[in-house]
Amino acid sequence: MFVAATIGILASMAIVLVRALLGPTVYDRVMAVNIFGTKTVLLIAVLGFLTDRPEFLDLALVYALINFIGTIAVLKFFAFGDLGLTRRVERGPE
Amino acid sequence: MDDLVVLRVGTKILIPFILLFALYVQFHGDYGPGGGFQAGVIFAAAYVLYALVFGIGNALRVMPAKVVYACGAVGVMIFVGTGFVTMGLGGVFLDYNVLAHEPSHGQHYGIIAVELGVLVTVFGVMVAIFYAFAGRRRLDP
Amino acid sequence: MIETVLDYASWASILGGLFFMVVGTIGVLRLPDVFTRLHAAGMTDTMGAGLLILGMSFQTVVGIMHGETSYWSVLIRLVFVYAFLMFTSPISTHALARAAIVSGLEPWTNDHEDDA
Amino acid sequence: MIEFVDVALLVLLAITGVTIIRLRNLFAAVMMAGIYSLLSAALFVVMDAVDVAFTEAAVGAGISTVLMLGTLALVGHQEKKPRRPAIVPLFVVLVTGGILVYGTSQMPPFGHADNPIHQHVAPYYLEESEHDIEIPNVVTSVLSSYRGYDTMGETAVVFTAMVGVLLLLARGPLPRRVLLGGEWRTVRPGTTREELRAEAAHALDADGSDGDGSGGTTPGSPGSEDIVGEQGGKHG
Repeated sequence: MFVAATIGILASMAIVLVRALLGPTVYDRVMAVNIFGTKTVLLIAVLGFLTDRPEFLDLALVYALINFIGTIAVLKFFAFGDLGLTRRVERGPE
Repeated sequence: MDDLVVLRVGTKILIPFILLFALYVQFHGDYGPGGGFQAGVIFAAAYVLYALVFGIGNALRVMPAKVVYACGAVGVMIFVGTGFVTMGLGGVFLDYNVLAHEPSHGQHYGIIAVELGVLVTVFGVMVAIFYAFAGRRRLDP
Repeated sequence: MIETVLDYASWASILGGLFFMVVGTIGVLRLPDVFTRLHAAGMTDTMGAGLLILGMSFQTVVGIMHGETSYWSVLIRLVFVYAFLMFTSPISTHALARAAIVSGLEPWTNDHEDDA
Repeated sequence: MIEFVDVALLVLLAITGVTIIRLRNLFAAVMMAGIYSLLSAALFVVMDAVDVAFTEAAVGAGISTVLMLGTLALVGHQEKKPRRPAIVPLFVVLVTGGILVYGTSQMPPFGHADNPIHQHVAPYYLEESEHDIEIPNVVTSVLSSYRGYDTMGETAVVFTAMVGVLLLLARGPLPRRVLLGGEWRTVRPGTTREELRAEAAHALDADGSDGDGSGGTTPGSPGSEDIVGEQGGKHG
């Protein structure tokens, strides 16, 4: 059963990777990274069960908790052109 | 980012969990995967998340750049200081056995102190690098 | 008896989760623009991940019934993983759609295309 | 089954790596690097190196994307096309790669029990850490206790990395006197770089970045929040 789950997750990882390679816009790639993160969480969990040592779920927890920080950084990057600002600042007279 | 309510509320809810998880990683490092470095990076990630969503100005008000730089140095000092304490107690440098009556307890204390030093250094360094990158506006258009 | 039921339930959940995951992924590959693809991605995040984790939780319950006490911590972690995924995945989807809108990407519509 | 997972992950990893090289859009390359990090973390889990995987997960998911995006905000996100194909670097890379591949033929087989790495101190650590240190995770006991000196050096290296980045990038407090528009002038405490730059724009065509660079990491004057220069948003 977990073999089937592993193969299924790996196959969908490959499909998502194709989307990341094709991705006409950068947002497709960001989304691909996002889905890839979820799939890695699941793959790590399933692999733990497959090898009969499901104690490695801490790793899945890390990804589940902090994998979205990158996406928020992307939003800041595009919305404000800078990671530090909270509102768009026009360029100074220069 | 005043109009992004979803981000602000979600971040507010999640940051305590991330910090708590970092502490878990730090103190569970003796029993499972994890340790000072990973915990420091997760701490820094939580802080960077705060800075991203609420603006680096607020983040600097929470923890000014000087404090962050100091963190980077203090961690190394904790690590080296542990070594000197063990020397003062009659052992060799970083020989934790002398820290308590029972050698294995001494090892526990020593490892906790050392990992704390690593955590503080890594947190300080990661946040300092983030400040350095994010606080620097591009000069040429 | 109840272990057999749990085993079958876990089979069913994992297969259902795989179904949703693969379908969502194919949607990510084939749908026409970012926003529609985000919709498909959300399906893998909620139903796919949720059902897979549910199936694994059934397995841990079976393990606990067999007397493996260490599986309690696994069960707790699975619940936490699911809870955090439920929190972070909508946030990141929101952030991503927002970034795409802000940068001026037009959502795809079916108005002036007859073949699609 | 594990071998299959290994091979599948490695194939995906190779595809991702080649794509990162071929992409000219640096932003897309950063995103592919995120996928690379996820894949390698999964690979470390398959190979039982859970502590390494944990580090990769924490750094790759939490920090590295943010830092790379910060870099892109500074340098722009399109790589320039090379003017001519790089023949000599290709030759060097091919020769080095060939030597490395040849070298692997002499290496002991992966995971074999008689390998030199399993012969000297590793058995001692594995067997004795149980009652020397009395904590279950051998990785932690090796890192912090048996190899404490190494970890101390690594911590110092991390600290040195911070010092290096700050020397290169950080904008510390403004120095007391700056060269502005061709003349030295004393800076009032609390002046931001943007104000100075606006003044410089009124003066000669000197670029207002004269005040940067010096100052370094020394804290001391009250201007250190001007690393951001966003308070008040006076450009609006």
